[in-house]
This record gives sequence, C-alpha cells and structure tokens, in this order.
Amino acid sequence: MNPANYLLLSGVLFTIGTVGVLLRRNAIVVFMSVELMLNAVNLSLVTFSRLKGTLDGQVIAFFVMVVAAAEVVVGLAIIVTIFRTRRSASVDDANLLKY
Amino acid sequence: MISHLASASSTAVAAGDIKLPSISYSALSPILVVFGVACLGVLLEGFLPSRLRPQVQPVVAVLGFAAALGCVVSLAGTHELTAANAVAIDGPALFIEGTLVLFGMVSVLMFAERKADPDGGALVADAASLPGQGTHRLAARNSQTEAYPLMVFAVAGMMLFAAADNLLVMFVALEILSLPLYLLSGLARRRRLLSQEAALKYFLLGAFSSAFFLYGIAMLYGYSGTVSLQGIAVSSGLLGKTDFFLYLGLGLLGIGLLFKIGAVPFHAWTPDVYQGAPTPVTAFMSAATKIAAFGALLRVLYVSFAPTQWDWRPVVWLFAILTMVVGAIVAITQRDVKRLLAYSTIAHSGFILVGVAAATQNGISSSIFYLLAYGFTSLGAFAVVMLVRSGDGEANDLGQWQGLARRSPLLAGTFAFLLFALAGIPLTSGFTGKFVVFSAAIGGNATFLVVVALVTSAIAAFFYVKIVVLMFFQEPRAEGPVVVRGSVLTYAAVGVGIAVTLMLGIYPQPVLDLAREAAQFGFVS
Amino acid sequence: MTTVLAQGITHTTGWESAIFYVLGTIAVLAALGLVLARSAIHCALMLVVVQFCLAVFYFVQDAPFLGAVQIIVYAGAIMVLFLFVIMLIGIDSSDSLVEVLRGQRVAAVVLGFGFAGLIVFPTGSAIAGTTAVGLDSANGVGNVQGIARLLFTNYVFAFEIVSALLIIAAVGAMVLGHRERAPRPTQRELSEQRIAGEHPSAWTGPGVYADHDAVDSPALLPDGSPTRASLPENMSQDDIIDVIERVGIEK
Amino acid sequence: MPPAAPVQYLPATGVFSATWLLVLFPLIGAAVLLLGGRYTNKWGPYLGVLTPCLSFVFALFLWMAMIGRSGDSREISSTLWTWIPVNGFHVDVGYLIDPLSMTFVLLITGVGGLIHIYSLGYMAHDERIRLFFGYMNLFVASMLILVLANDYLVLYVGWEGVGLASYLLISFWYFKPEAATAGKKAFVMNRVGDVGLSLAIMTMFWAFGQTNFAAVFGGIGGAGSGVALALTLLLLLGACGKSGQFPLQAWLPDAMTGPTPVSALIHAATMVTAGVYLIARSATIYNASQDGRTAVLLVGAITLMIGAIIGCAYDDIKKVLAYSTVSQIGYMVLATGLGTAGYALGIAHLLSHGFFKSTMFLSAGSVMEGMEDTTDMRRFGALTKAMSVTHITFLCGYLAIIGIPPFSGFWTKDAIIEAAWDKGGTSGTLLAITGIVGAGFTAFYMTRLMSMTFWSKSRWRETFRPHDAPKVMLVPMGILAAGALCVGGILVIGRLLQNWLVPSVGEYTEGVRAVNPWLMSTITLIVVLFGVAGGVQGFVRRPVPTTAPVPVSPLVMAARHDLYDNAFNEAVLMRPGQWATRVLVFFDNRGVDGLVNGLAAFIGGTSGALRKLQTGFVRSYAVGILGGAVVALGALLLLRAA
Repeated sequence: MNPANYLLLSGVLFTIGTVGVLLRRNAIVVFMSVELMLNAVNLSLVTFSRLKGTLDGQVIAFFVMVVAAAEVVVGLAIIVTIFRTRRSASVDDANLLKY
Repeated sequence: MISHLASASSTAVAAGDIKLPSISYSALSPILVVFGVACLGVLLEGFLPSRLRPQVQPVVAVLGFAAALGCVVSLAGTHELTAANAVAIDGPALFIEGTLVLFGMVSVLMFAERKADPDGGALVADAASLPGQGTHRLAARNSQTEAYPLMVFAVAGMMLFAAADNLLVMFVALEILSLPLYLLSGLARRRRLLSQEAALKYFLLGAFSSAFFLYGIAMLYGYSGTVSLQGIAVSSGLLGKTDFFLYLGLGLLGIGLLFKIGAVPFHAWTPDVYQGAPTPVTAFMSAATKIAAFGALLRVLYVSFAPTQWDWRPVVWLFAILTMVVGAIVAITQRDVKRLLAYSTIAHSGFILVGVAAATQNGISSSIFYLLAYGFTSLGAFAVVMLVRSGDGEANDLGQWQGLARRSPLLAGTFAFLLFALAGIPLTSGFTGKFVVFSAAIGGNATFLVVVALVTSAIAAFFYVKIVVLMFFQEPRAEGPVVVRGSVLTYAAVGVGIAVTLMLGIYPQPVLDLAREAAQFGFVS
Repeated sequence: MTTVLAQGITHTTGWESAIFYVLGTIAVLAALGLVLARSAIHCALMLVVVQFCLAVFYFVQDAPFLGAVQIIVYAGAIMVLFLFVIMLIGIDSSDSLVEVLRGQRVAAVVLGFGFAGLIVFPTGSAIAGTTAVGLDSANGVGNVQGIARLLFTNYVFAFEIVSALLIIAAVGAMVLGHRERAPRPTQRELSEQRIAGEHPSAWTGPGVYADHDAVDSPALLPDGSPTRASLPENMSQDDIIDVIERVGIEK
Repeated sequence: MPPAAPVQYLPATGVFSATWLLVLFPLIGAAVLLLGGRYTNKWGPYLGVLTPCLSFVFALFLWMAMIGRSGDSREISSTLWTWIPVNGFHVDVGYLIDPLSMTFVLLITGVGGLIHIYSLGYMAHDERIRLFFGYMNLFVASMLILVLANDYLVLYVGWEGVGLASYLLISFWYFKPEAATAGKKAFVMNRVGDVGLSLAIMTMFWAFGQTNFAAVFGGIGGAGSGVALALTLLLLLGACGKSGQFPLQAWLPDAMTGPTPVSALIHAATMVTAGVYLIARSATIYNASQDGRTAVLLVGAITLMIGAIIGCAYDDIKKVLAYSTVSQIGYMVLATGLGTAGYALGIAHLLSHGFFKSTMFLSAGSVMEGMEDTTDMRRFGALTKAMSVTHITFLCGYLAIIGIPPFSGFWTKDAIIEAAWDKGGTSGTLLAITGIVGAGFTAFYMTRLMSMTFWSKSRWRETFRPHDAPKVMLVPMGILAAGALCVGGILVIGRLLQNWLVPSVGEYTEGVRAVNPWLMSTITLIVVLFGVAGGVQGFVRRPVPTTAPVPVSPLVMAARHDLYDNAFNEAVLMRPGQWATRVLVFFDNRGVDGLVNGLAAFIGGTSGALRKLQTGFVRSYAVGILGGAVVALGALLLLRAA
C-alpha cells in the first residue's frame, strides 16, 4: 500500500464532516462535524509529516488539538447559552436574522 | 530543495542542547504590549470591585493602545523576521498594526458609552441571566466588563494575524481574533435573542471556515514541507508533480481568509452577525477584522504565491466581481440600517479585492490606505447608529430614520457625510480610497475589473443617497426615533470618523505617503 | 545521513496495510454514522470511534505522542465535554427526519461529492508512486523529544501565544456561564409583594385563571377553554383579534 | 492630424494668484448657512446673496486684468496643493483661468448673483429660506470648481458637487410627491452620465498616466485614434447626462418641480450647460476624432428636434421652458460638434441662452407667484395688464429666443445654422435644415406659450389676484431682460467672442461653402414667422379650452382646426407631425422613463431575489461556503491544468 493513502482517507473524512455541517440541525452535532473535519486535517498532517520526514506536521497537529480544545469551550458555552433562552439547540430555530 | 534543508535541520537534533531562537522583543513590542494589556484586564476583572471596573477597564485599554501605538511609531522602518521566522515586522505589518490600534481606541470609546441607553451601555449586564429573571434587573446598570479584555485580545490577534509569517502562527492568531468576536457578538443588552443567534451563527460558520483554512495549511505543508510563507514561495517556484497540493492549499486557505473578509459567497454571516451584535462590536468588526484579514490575505498571496500569481489572479477577479455586485445590489432592498451597512462592507470588500488583484506594490499601498479610510468612516457611521434610538434600544429600522434631519439636523448631516464617503463622492476619503485602488488595479492590468467596480459604485451610490433622502426629504413618523444625548465618548468617536474622512478626502497626501512608504519594500522575504 | 534520505518508504508493511483498510473502513462508517444517526449521543459515540481509529493511525505512522494525546485529550477530555453538554441540554433531543429546507439535502450531497471529487481524485493521481521519507531519523532521539525540540525552537512563538487562546476560552466560558446571584426574596417579601404591592387586588395564583398574568391573556373557563369576557374592555380591536388568533377563542 | 504641441499654461501672478477666492466666497457662505443651523436664520439669506455678488465683483477685476494681457498670455494655471499622490502620478488641486473659464465665471456669478437677489423675494415666505440659500451657495461654489479646474479629476469634484446641489434643490419641496420622484430620476440619469465621465477619467489615467488638462491635451495627439474616440464618446455620455441631451433628457423637465429660481439658474442658465463646457474644454480631444464629433452632431441634432417638438405638447409653463432648454442646448451641442468652426458659436449661444432663458424662467416665476403657484397655462390668459412688467420682460426673452432681429437669438442661433450649412456636404445641409425647422418649432411653441399666458382671453379663477412681483424680483428680471435683448449681438457682431476664446478653443475656421448669410437668415426668419403665425392663429384668435383636448396633443388639435384645411396638408404635414409628437411624447414619458424605471426595477428585483438567498438558516449559509469552496478549487485546478 502506498503510505500516502491516508491522505485519501483524510479527504473522505473531511468531506463527510462538511456534509454533516450542511445536514444536521442539532448545533452540537454540527459542531461535532466540524471536529471531524479537524480530525481529518490532523490525519493529513501526520501523514505528510511521515512523507516529508519532518516532525513539523506533528507539531502542527498538536497545536490543532490545543486550539480545538479552546474552541470547544467557547462554542459549547455559546450553544448552552442559546439553549437556555430558546429551549432548543436546533440551528434551524435560530433564524430571526435574515434577508 | 527546501524540504531537504528543513528536514536536515530538524533531523540534526540528535545531540546538543536546545537553543531558543532569538526573539526580537522590541520588534514584537506592539503585539506583546497589547497582549499584556489584555492579560492585565483579565486580572483587573478578578481583583477590582465590580463598581470600579466600568471606569477603569476602558482607561486601561486606551492607555495600552496608546503605548502600543508608541511602539509602532518607534519601530517605523523596521524590516525583519523574528522568533524563528514566525513573525514578520515590515512596512505593511506596522501600518496595519498602527491602524488596528487606532481602531481599537475609537472602538473602546463606543464600548464605554453608558449614557445612550438608559440602562447603561450597549453591552449586556449579565450574559448568563435570562431576560425576566431577577438578576437581570439587579445588574441592569452594570455591563459585562470582561468585554474589554476580550476586545483587546481580539486586537492582539488581529495584529498578529497580519504580521504572521508562518501559517501556524497565522492560524493561532486567527483563532485569537475570532473567539473573542464570537463571544462579543452575543453580548448585546437589547434584543438578546438576536444577539445570541448572531453569536451562534458566527461561531458555527467561523469554525467551519477555519477548518478549511487548516486543511489548506496541511496541504501546503504537504507540498513544501514547511509552513513558513517564504518556504512555500521558494518551493512554489519549482512546480512539480505534486503542485496539486499547492493549488489545493491555496484554495482552501483562501476560503478561510475570504470568509473573514466577507467576500461573496462566504459572506452570508456578515449581515446577520452585524445586525445582531452590539453596535460597538459591529463597528469594531467592520473596521478591524477587515484590515487584519486583508493584511493576511495580501501577505499570503504576495509572499507565498507571487510565483503563481497568474493562476490565482483570475480567481480573485471572480470573487471580487461577485462580492461587489452582490453587496451593492442586495443592499438596495435592505430595511435595517445595520444590515444595510453590513452589505455596504461587503461591497467595500469587493472594491478592496480589486486592489488586491493588482498584484503590484501599489496594490499593497492602495489596499491598506483604503482599509484605513474605510475603517474610520465605518466606525463613525456605527457610532451615529448608536445614538438614534426608539423606546427600547436602537432604532434600526430605516422607516424610523425618516425625517431625522427635522429632529436633529446636525446628526443627520453627519451621517449623510459619512454615507457620501461610503459612496465614494469626491472630497471624502471614500473617493480617494477608490481612486488609489482603482488606479493600482489599472496599473496591474485589471482594467475590466475597474469598469465593473465603477458600475457597481454607481449602483451602490443609489442606496446611500436613498438614506440621505429619507432623512432629509421625508416627514418624520409620529413614533419616530429619538436622538439621545450620548456621552462625550460617542461624540468623540463620531468626531474622529468625520475628521479622518474629511482629511483623507481633501488632503490625503501624508497618509498616502505613509502607506506608500510602508509598502515600498513590500513584505519581508 | 545521506542513506537515510535516499532510502524512503514506497510501500507500507502488510500489517499496516491491514490496519489501514480495516480501521479506515470503520472510521468512514463511523463518520457516516455521525452524519446519519438521529440521536446526539450516538453521534458523539461515533465521533469517539473515529478518533480512536485515527489514534491508531498516528501510532502506526510513527507519531506515538500524538496518538496518546488524541486519546487522552481529544477522545477523552473534549468528547466528555461534548457528552456533558448533550446531557445538560437534553439527551432526548434528536433530529427529526423531515428536512425543512428545500433542496438542502440534494445540495449537500451534490456539493459533498463535488468537493470530494476535487480533493480525492487529484490526490490519488498526485500521490501515485510517492516515496515517504519516513520518520526514523526525525524520531531518532524519540518522538516526544523531537516534538519538544521543534516546539521550543521553530514554533516557540506559536507555543507562547496559544496561552492567550486558553485565557480567552476561560474568560469566555465565565462570561457566558457565570451569573451574579441576586439575594433571593424571602417568603415574607414575596407575599407582601403579592398582596400589598401596587396591584389593586391580589395576583392570581398560578394555574387558576390563565396561563399567563399578562392582561391580554384570557381567563380559562372551568372546561379549560379561554373566555373573551375576561379581556379588558379597553383593548383595541386589533389586539383582541391577535389574542383570538393566538389562543383560539370563538367569536 | 499632427500631434499637438505640448500644452503650456502660464503660472499665476498678481491678482490671478488669488483666483481661488472666487470659490471661497460661496463656499464659506454654504458652510455657514448649512452648519450654522437656526442661528443664522435672521441674516443668513443676506449672506447667501452677498457671497456670489462678491465673487462677481472679484471676477470683474480678474476680467479686467485678463483683458489687459496680450492674447497669448491669457491662459493662467496654478497649483494649490497636491491632492492624490499615487503611483508616481499625482493629482494637483489647482485652477486654470483662461478666456473660456473666465466667460463661465462671469456668467455663473453674474446671472447667479441676480437670481440670488430675485430669490430673496421669491422665497421670502418659505420658512427654510436659509437652507435654500445654503444649497444655492453650494451650487455656485461647485459650479465654479467645475469651470476653474485644471484637471479632469478636480472637474469631476465640481461635477458631482453641482449634481448634489441640483438634487437637493429639485427635492427642496420634498413634501410634494413629484419632487421626490423627480429628484430620484435626476439622480439616476445623472449617474449614467457620471459613469461616462469617470470612465473617461480612468481612460485618461490609463492612456496618459495623468488627468490634468496639460498632460491630456499634450498627449492626445500621440495616443491612438481609438483612445481619442473612446474619450470623446465617454465625455459625450457625461455631457448628455448633465445637459439633458438625448437619450438622457427626461430628467430635466421633471426637475422643474424645484423652486423657480433653481430652474432658472441651474436647469437653464448654468449647470445644464456644463456638458457644453465639457465638450468645448475638451476641444483638443474632439479635434482629434472625426467620429467623436459626428456623434456629438448627431446627439445635438436629435435633441434639438425632440425638445422642440415636445415643447409644443405641454401645458405646464415650466415644462415647456424646460423642453425649450433641452432643445436650445441641442443647438449648442450641435455647434460644438462642428469642431473649430463651432465651439465659440456654441458658447455664444450658451451665453445668450443663459440670459433669455433665465429671464423667461424668472418671469414665469413671477407669473406663478401672481397665480397661486399654478403652472397650467390653460388657467392663464389676459395677464398683459395685470402683470405689465412681467409681460415686458417675458416678451424680451421671447423675442430673443425665437430670433427676431436684432435680438440675441437671431445672432447666435443663425450663426450656428450657417456654420452647420458651411460644414458642407449632405450632412451640412441636413443639419442646417434641422436647425431651421427647429427654429420654426421654437417660434411656434414660444408663441403658443405667450398667447396662452398673456394674450388670449382670461381663464383664471376668480380668486386669483394677478399682480406684478415685488421690486426685489423685478429688478433682476429687468437687468436680465436687457441682457437677453442685446448680449447676442454684442458677442457675435465683429466676432468678439470668437476672438476672445481663441486661446481656449483654438483658431476659428471658416466652413467650405460660404453662403450669403443674409439669405440664410431670411430663410430662417421666414420659417420663424410661419411658426409665430401658427401660434397666433391657434391660441390668440381661438379660445383656449381650459382642459387639454383628448386624445391628441394641443399641437395636433391646433393644426387640425386652424392651420391646415385641406386634405393634402393633413396627409403630408399634419399626420407626420401628429405621429412624431405622439411618438416622442410617448417615448419621453414611457420609453426613457420606462428604461430608467425598468433598470431600477430590474436591479430592485434582482436585489429582492438575491436577498431571499439570505434565508437566516446557518445550514444554507454553509451551503454557500461549500459551494464557493468547490468553485474556488475547481477554478484553481482548471487554471493549473491550463
């Protein structure tokens, strides 16, 4: 097997993540789809790291995890706040702002 | 080649101590000062009694920005890479840093306005409490002072975003500037539901687009083995079989940047978020986020992708045209003044993209000049919006602005002047900005783009003038708006906006010279 | 040194190939599950599966440190946070199967295939016959040491400023989560407010007359249906029509 | 065409180095009146009148100084400050004062000053009179910037400024619904013209790297004919928008909803002639392109006919005058299209038109004031006695416009017709015939106007108490009327103006086939007298119905009943006339309006449709982002493959 095949898997996972963002209504699931995209990116980074023989990719992947953690905190806080006022976590319900 | 060098350097770690790279703290001082002030703000939140915070926090922020501005000025002419090529301190970076700090100062004035709303300030007192709960009333006269350190963090992130010379640092800076903005969007005192919705939308779409940005970084790393902008530039000179990753990386990276800029079709968040967010935050975003994102876009395109410019320029053309046309046309039927200004910023992004498409040194200088000019006009316009209110909160419906000139001719005249600047009427900064950007584009052989831009400016002028007519030539409604007496802070923000707009319209030479000098050596490479 | 560079990996070992195909399939299926499962809990579990698979890939690809972090931080801490929030806002919240946005599903699928096509197929041809340099030399003194060295040299500035992000996250969570508690009114205060307040008569108790104490909420008749007679006489006609539409009083 | 010699202007010395004072006075006036708020209510109007008068006095000084110089040292230019320095190219804010701009400065400040004085009386009862004078001062300042600029970009500043002031003044009585609509229409049509001008400026920048007059005129010879043609057409588009020329004429008649002094100053005497100024100023460019000049001729000829024919169809006194303006500007544009033979003649007609048309507008304002703001001529009649002074001034303007010798129009209009004939060839003949026929129509509709207003039987309501306006209005009217009678003769006899303008628009050239000017004048005069006769026949002898006869236009009605009795005439003359009038009125009201409204509706509709895409659903926005991603990646990969 070509060691670069992980890139194909990563592309597929990333795409599934984007489709999830488009399809799901629960804000938390949408956010999890974004996390899936980030995971796919990490897989690419690790694979490229191996293809290039440098550890930079792994370091970047590590940073991605740290940043993702911070993003999750803020994102979930926002979702919880909006849930508390609306009693709903559906992104479709949040459409007062339009046109 | 470069990948081999890079791999050699990182494989040669077998022995020896780790040597910290040299970090030029003086070159980084503006950014570090702003970061420091943000941390100080967080500490003040913890240790100051809540009574003092609303007075102390804005002072600290403004003083911090002033100190940072001093650092920027003292660094003028610096041209260096520091912290292991993580940050580039060069002309454009310093120009943008200075501008951002100034925008930050003006925005703080608007954040600190507490007289316009009878309950105190545009920011909510207690974001966590629900409307109608007892705590809400109790804390009504306070406001969430954490907004100041968050906003200062955002400024720091923006400064770094425009100066980052390494895609990883750029990504971290992107998050540092985005997360506070997500939070700030949700802090409006009035119309909490809209504000929270804005925060949610901004957050979800922002996270979505930064995933694309990140995937782009991965692809560029995969192509060149490095994430430093110069490294990519060097390897993109030698296109090979895997140059697919280069193009893919550029495209994905561009999506993240165009999202922040608000280019069509990545713009959809802009009107919603601008409408829902507290007005000071909207003003801050429209001025500051834009210049930071364009700074990063210019840096990426002009440093890393200069060798492939013939391939990306048509794509920038495409998005510039889409952005101008959609922004100008959709604005015509808007009924909400903040939404309308949001579409106006979209159209302006298109005009700046015209300058970006020039791919010349003049493209840099004209774009950053335009961003500075536009930022001050936009800050002034949103500051006016803060002062026009009806019973509960701002009177954002355009119908309520009808006949404003009868009630408050000076305010209406001020707003009309700012609108003329946005429309690009001569003797305002808007005209000068458009002129330099379009002439740079002509110099860069993008004449067709300029023709489209002129036609869209003509369309866009229509809705600006429509508001002027509404304010001056129509009878006010019975339940029309009240123009409140704000504190001197908001008046100062409006005054600065007007003064800069007029000055750059009549005598722009000093600032144009500054922008040209800043762009003279281009980006460090 | 030179020999290391010249060598390269053109094919993975059989073990690795097997792991890739098996776990890769599982990861894709789990990812699809994330998109398709109705319950948010199931989605979260699917994501954990994907993350475990990826952790294995990291181990296999000479990134043991990342693999460990993936399991501890990502699949562990972050996903627990997700689950925690799902529990908080209602475990039974599941998406309905009906798509309300016209064309959304079609657009999602078409764009998904388009995007995948733009990425996967050219990638496939771009990587044909790739030689991986491999990390044997980079990991020479150990993976963790190698990463640490980079972290504290080339990426030291990013490492420093990431701290700002953590502060922002902490402050942000506090801004949205922390509530200034007002002193709770005592029972005496409550009853005084109810009886001796500015109201001409006592407030209605909950569930007696109307489901709301706003003036435009009609009282309920014994059979539970709202009555128009209870509405104030000086309400405008438009408002009464509104109320009628809202609660469905007849006439 | 030999390449033009590098253009050199003399530096400003002496009194000329203070030329900027011309602009400064009204600018200060505008600033004080507009920013001062209600504190200036008491004395504001007087300040507003004072500033253009000051400028006029100063302009007279400058004029004297200029006459004192020899002919080849009358082009003086100076830079005030650098406005936009960019890309090794810079725009200086400066001025150029030469015979052409001097002429305009005198017209603007002189006529403008008189109209300001008139407005003191006309607007006396309007509570927003201060604002009115603020806008008027703004207009004068912008117009002076326009004509004094030495750079197309600075000219553009004035161009936008007059547009803004005109727009504000058209909508001044915003509570009338038609005022708001008219303002909007003027805005839209002017934007079309403005796009033309801004594209022209961009083209100059692209071709010459500069936009100042010296560089553009110096470089035009060396640039290709394509550049010259593009510039001429784009500048012509700008001129059409501002001057109400075909196909952008429809806004001008609607603009009459503004106060009458505005119609007189802006929409008759000065701003609408800015297009003619632009063409004359760009004489060097137009000399370089034969095709460009042909386009100008065509626009001028079409417009003069359209304006004259439609002028016959309206009953609103100000609209008739407005179409008359459209038509007269058509004459001027036609003259400038003749090239070196015509620039000076166009300017001469512009000046005499400035006098007689503002006289007539001010007189019309006086009539309206006496008739409770009625503008319908069918409600007038028999005002000769009640408004004797107004009648006399109007009569002066009337005699001047229809060209009865020895009054202004006779000299300036006939000179244009002769020059057109002198052009030679079929085109020259056709143009001259157009001019003569147009003169006949002019005589007809102006006679009709005079008859219906003054000479026919009284049709006004009993409540009206017609009376002459107060002195503050009559005096300016009288001065302008005197000018209307004699200015044309003064300018044209002895080629006074032509020689004066030589430094600006070049040496005057004779046409190829000289014809006895007296023969030409006689023919024109006969046609004019026919027109007068028709007007008298239709509207003095016969009673004028108080409501317009339907369904045909008044011209046709008149023609049917009185002018032509036999079938031959009906078939040959009337039917085409009827057809032409109907079609033109239709197109003017529906066609051009329709186009403008259609364009607006189209953009509005697109806007509405695009707006619906902003559904408020995050997931729809995500579709947009992913779609954009696919497009961006697809485009990049295509470009990579290419």
